[in-house]
Amino acid sequence: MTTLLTVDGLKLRATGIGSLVVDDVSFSIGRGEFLAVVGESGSGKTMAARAILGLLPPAITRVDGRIRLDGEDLTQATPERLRQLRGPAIGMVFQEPMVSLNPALTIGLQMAEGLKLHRRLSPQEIRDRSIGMLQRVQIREPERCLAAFPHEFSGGMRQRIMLASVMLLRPSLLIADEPTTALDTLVQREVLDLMVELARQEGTAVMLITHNLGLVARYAQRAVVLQRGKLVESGPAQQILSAPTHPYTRQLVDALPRRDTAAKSDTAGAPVIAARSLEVTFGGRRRLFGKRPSVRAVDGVDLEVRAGETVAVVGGSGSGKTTLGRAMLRLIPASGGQVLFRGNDILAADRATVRAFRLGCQLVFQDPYSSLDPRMRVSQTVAEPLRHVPELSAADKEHRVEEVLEEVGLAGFGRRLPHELSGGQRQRVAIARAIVRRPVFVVADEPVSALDMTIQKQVLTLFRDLQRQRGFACLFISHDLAAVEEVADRVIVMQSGRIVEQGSRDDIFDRPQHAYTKALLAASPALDMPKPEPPVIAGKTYART
Amino acid sequence: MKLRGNTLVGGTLIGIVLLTAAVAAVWTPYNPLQVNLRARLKPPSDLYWLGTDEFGRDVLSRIMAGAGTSVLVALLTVTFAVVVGVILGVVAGYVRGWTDRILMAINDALLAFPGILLALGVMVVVGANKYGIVLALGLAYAPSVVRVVRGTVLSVREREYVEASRMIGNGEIYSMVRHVMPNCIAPIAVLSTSMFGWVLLSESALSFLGLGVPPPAPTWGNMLAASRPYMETATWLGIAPGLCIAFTLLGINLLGDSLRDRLDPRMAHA
Amino acid sequence: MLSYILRRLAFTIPTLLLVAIAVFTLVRLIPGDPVQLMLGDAADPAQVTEMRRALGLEEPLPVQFALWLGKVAVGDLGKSISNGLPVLPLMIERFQVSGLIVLLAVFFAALIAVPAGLLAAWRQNQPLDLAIVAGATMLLSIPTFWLGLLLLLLFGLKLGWLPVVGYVPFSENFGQALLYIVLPIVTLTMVEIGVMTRMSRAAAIDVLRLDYVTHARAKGLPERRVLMRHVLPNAFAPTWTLIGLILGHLLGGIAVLETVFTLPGLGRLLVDSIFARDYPVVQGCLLFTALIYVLVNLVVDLCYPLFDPRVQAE
Amino acid sequence: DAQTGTIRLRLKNDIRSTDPGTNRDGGTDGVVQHMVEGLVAFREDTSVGPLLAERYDVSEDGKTYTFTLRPDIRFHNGAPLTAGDVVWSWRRYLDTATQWRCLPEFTGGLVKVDSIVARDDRTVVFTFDRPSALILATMARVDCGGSAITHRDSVGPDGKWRDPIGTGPFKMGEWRRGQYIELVRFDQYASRSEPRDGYTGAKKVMVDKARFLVIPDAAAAKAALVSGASDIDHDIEPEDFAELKARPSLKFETTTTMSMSTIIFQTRDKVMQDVRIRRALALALDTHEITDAVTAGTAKANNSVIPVSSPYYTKVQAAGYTRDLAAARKLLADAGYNGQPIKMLANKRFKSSFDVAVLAQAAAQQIGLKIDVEVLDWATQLDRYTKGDYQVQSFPYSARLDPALSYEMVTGPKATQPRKVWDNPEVEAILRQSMQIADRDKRQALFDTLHKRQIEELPLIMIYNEVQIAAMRKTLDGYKGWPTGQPRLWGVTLN
Ligand SMILES: Nc1ncnc2c1ncn2[C@@H]1O[C@H](COP(=O)(O)OP(=O)(O)OP(=O)(O)O)[C@@H](O)[C@H]1O
Ligand SMILES: Nc1ncnc2c1ncn2[C@@H]1O[C@H](COP(=O)(O)OP(=O)(O)OP(=O)(O)O)[C@@H](O)[C@H]1O
Ligand SMILES: [Mg+2]
Ligand SMILES: [Mg+2]
Repeated sequence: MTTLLTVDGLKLRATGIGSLVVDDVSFSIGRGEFLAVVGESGSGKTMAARAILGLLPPAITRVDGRIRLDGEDLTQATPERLRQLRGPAIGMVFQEPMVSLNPALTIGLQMAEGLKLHRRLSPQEIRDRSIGMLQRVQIREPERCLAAFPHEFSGGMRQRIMLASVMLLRPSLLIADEPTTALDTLVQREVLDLMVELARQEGTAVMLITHNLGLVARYAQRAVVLQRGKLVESGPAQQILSAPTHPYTRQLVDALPRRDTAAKSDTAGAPVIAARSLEVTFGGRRRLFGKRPSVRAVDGVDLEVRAGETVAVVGGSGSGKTTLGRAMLRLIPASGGQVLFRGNDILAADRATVRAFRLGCQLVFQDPYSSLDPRMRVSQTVAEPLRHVPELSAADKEHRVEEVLEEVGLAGFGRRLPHELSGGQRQRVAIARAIVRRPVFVVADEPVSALDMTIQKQVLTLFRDLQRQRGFACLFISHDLAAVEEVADRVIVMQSGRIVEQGSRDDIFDRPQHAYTKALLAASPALDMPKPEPPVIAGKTYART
Repeated sequence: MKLRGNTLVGGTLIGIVLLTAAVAAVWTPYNPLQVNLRARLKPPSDLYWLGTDEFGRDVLSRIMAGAGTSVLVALLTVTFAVVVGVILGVVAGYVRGWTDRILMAINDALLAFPGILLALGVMVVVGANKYGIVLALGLAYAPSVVRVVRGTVLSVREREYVEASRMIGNGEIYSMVRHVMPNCIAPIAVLSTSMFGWVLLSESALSFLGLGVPPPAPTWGNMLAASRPYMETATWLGIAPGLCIAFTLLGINLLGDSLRDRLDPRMAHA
Repeated sequence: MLSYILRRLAFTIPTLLLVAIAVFTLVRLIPGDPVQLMLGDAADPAQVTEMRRALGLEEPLPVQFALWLGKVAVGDLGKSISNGLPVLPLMIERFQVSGLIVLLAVFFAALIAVPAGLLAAWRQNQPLDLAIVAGATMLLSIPTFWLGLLLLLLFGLKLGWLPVVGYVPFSENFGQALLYIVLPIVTLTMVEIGVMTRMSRAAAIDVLRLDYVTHARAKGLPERRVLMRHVLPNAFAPTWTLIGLILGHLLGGIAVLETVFTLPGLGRLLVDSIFARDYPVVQGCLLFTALIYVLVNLVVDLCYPLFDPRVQAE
Repeated sequence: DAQTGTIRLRLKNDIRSTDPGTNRDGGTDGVVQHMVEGLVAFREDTSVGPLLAERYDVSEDGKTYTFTLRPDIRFHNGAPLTAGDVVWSWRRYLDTATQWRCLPEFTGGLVKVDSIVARDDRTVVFTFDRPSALILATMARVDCGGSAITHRDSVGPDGKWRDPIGTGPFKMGEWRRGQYIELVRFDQYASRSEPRDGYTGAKKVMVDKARFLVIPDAAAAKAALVSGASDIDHDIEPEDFAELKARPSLKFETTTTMSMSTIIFQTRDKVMQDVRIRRALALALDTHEITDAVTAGTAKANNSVIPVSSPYYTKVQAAGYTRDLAAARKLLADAGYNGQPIKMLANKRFKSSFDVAVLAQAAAQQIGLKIDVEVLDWATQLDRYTKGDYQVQSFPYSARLDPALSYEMVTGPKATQPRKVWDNPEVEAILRQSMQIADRDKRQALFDTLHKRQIEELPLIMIYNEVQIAAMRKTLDGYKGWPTGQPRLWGVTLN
């Protein structure tokens, strides 16, 4: 296996803060190799990856180190040369798919433009390939998708579209920064298989940045572990996971979510919130010519969440989970049904009731970056909900903010602005904001997708503790079945806007009834899963397990 | 650090203008109103550094004396237009519905009124003094600000962080002030600095169309308008106030840009 | 869609009504009187009254307003006091001149300013940016009448390439007509470039640092394409609003320009009428401009979804 | 050929109508008078001479005027001019619906027309209720449209004015609103035999067409003239004079007109009612210097309401104020003036108004008199003038061709006519006298008294009579200005 990329002694500094965000990191990837980069949230994974592309944000500068691709020193390359390499040589899927697609351009155009630039293809061929690739990532109606704009898709769909558009170019090095955070396990598996296939057929080297150790175990040949900007361990993936040497790695592996056997028993309280035949319909909106067909994103959902209970919503990407959560918080209009908050239908309530409802409820947005005011510092953002807690003094508030930041592992980050944070850090800011006021009901939309195992554990424990102390109700939307398994009391499985199955956690995980649930569970990668046979270098055929 | 350079140049230019205005308050080479019919239209010389105008008044002294009034009028006008415009624009864009419709109906109506007519109308009420001009031009420019701000607000209010603010239970006004307004700064900054220039000039345009701003107290705009007949024979008359306006504007723009960059979270450390 | 347009058009009525009331009161509030102006320093009070009566100016204001509005409702804007011509055809004739010049000038200005602003944003704080910003600022600080005259003297007198006064309608002689409106268009274009450049620069700066731009770069797109394809559409919205504003503003009157270039345009008609206290013309012109305004804004709003699909027409 | 056959003259504003003496302004008169003519007209020396009339006879009692028309005069439509046309035209003027500007003069203001009778085809008899020295001058007044006689087809069946069918040397061509009005030579014009003299005398048209170009902006007009897009600008701004003089392709004609540049006072104002303050200002001004500065040295200072070009302007009228700062300061002190600001209104439509205001302000500053200049648009200033609502104004008066009319313009009772600046019954009585008698010497004596009182009572400071500077291309020959300030394009050739 020849080496494709070598990163040698890479040091990146954040100019404003003055600290090194990546400190003397070295690693290499061979052709056709599948390298996993794992590590603490905020440890510099994303920055290291962007350094390879030469696309660091302005506030981050490379102070030292070499990056060689195929023997060519990228740190010395001209901008023009770098540009030529981006796309066909190095493709990167960004961590935040929600903000990486241009809102003003159709999907088709955005997919086609890389191809048009780097490969000589007829428009028809481009279209065919785009459609083919979208099909591979399981986007339904790919033809229609080509003409649609990004905002018409769910988070997971956008992530898949991003992946498709990068993989379409078949780059020699594919950097995928948390590419599956918004994908359900079925799609996740499909997407990763696709990467493996690329690696096999084209000799693509894959650098997968992920928190999901199950994925690492299942797909990666080698892994490197980062902590606070430093590379703390590297070696064959299997070995690292089974016999970690560095304390942090050990910690990571130990933090893997486990089912909390001491599940809370009393879920008998009255429901805090309940949905009755809730329906949400999108579209049917006017266009210049005619109407577009409407999408029923939530279709007659009934559900209840009691105090102190965590109800997990799982389901395919695009199945309407986010929409359900938002509709229950009255953030988007429901087209039918009721939402009862402590017995009052808040869809038809007066202002005062709605306000009381608002003060009691919180949402952790699926896309934390967009939900943070770019001009507000972390501490300001987190302190904001406390405005409505008049009984707290200014000092109390400050104290409370610090406490919460500490709890989500962001102590000392109060002065940062959202763009100065890593993906996982932003997500934690969003969580901190949601819980700082001690709400009675929280919709947490993929709240731990960008968190490494240790932090994830910390956050989940926090949820638990809060629930124990305050008895708050939580609607926990997630693709991460492991996390669900750890926190949920009850689980709801959604497909195409409908609930296909619901039941207690143990029922769902141990005795799934619906075929879809079974498939979801089966596709979930776990540490102890058998690894697919090691991918082989280009030219050899790939046999599916 | 290019940013420093901008700030420095901008700051220096504005500093010079303010200093000039301050100095002119106590001293100018000649009395800016002093007519000297024996020294009319004299080109720049060591006696009159910037020459004299058609009444033999010293151009340098008038430029100096005009600095204060010009900048003050422009500043007041822009402030008026921006404050009124931003408030109404944010309200219209954020609240939408009937408020928006009514505000925009009024706004569009006001937009149709030419500055001249407003100026004439205002002068009846306030009198032909600089506050009249401020009010008239302010009224003429505020509707543009309203439109631009409203447009920006319409897109900003859909951002998730505004939704998040509402989710927290923040009132609409608070969300508007705290989250929407600061994120509409860019177009407002551009508009207000450009407006600064327009005001300095529209004074001269009004004057050109035959409506004076309290002359003969010098302002740059007035001087520019008055110099027009002498464009070929006494070029210095127009060049001096023209350059003053240009450099003041440049200064304001540079300063405005660097201020904006400073307010901008992403540039704060760059 | 159609119903939306119709609804929007219906909303022009209150705007127009407001304009009607405001302009009617305002022009009568300001001192001065058309009859007095006509008779000058020799005015005989009795004669003034007599002539005012003949013009219907002696009626109580509400009555005058009602009479006028009644006629406006059936499309009769009355007759000019100055020259007795019906207002509507007069305005339409004048508008053709202004409209053409303004549309072309704003078009050219946008054509130059938007890419220039984009370029400046792309090279933010570098020499190219400074040069563009300085250039735009210079243009912002040149008054129309000054620039216009300069061009007139240069191309009309010194070089003798273009005629200095007059106007020929396009319907009469296309080539000639072109010669007469080149300078006004160039002048207006230059005057409007300044603010548009700055607006597009500011907006582009904001967009340039968004993740999808980085992502576009990560695809290896050349910078030109990144700018034109990814930045421009997203940065265009504020500039577009501004263009709408400028368009409306200018269509309502480019009096200064028309005066400098001796064009029989709407702006000059309005200003002349204001100075002559020619009430029917002023009222008519303002109603007309307000209407144009509203229509321009409607078109502007209808175009928004073209470059920001998230924005729906209401 | 056609090109050289068209003379192009610049107009500042479009004309208002082609109906003589009704909807009009100065520029309108200037154009319309090329197409129509009245019975009598002003001569160059501002006396009145016959035009359509061959001669006129005034009865002993001065109440009956008999006009005999010249033979062979034809209207533009070919119809011969008859006494009936005169009667028709005058009936139309005397109809209030016509809104003839000079209607008040002939319905009692000056005299009252008792009858107008066509005695035969060529004779018309006017009878008035009383005699007046000003009847013919008023008939000839340019702003009255010269009381022009037009053919009845000038008016449509609905009674509305269409196009002028007059007897003038030019007939109506094309009027492009806002752009130009073009007149065409009238080939059947019956010219008088005397040499050209004001609006009467020979009117020989040596061009095919006359085009009046509307160019509002002075700078554009200048460019048009220099580039040859226009042939003549009969009234350029004094400040452009120096520059244009340097152009080899141009030549000039200056004429002193009878319009006046003045500073008027509201004598009822708390401050200005004190004649000492008014006199202080008058003594602070160097009217010669101001005149020189404002008119680029073309005009002559004049402190009298009687124009310098008037035959009644003598040594007496030439005596005015002389600058005396010490005396001025003393007057102010005596009056107890303690620095209260005085507002002087001015406008930019008539640039001299603004210039005079600025210079007066500067002069006043030297004696410690604080004047604030407020620049208004012309309509507003005129309104304030008409209402008498001001302290001081820098005010331009239009031309009056008879001294009595000039005085009449400024004197009168403020109670009924607030615009009048000189409210003194004695003065009014003298004035009335001067209007009735025709004897020149007696009138001169009256005017001399009026002048002395004006200097003393100071209701206004007359500064100078405007000079009109006509700039024209050297290819143009035979143009001459005259005191009315109106252009005449007959007798002019283009080479
Ligand atoms: N513009 C910036 N200014 C200062 N610090 C920054 C900036 N951008 C990122 N950082 C810091 O750099 C560190 C590394 O960030 P990076 O995005 O690479 O983390 P990451 O490993 O990808 O984390 P995650 O798993 O949460 O996405 C973080 O601590 C972050 O706070
Ligand atoms: N604004 C919108 N306009 C049209 N369709 C929309 C809109 N928002 C969501 N949808 C559609 O509604 C469906 C449900 O979307 P939703 O965001 O609720 O999915 P999700 O279950 O949260 O998916 P993911 O796990 O990928 O985030 C999707 O098919 C999506 O395309
Ligand atoms: Mg990251
Ligand atoms: Mg979702």
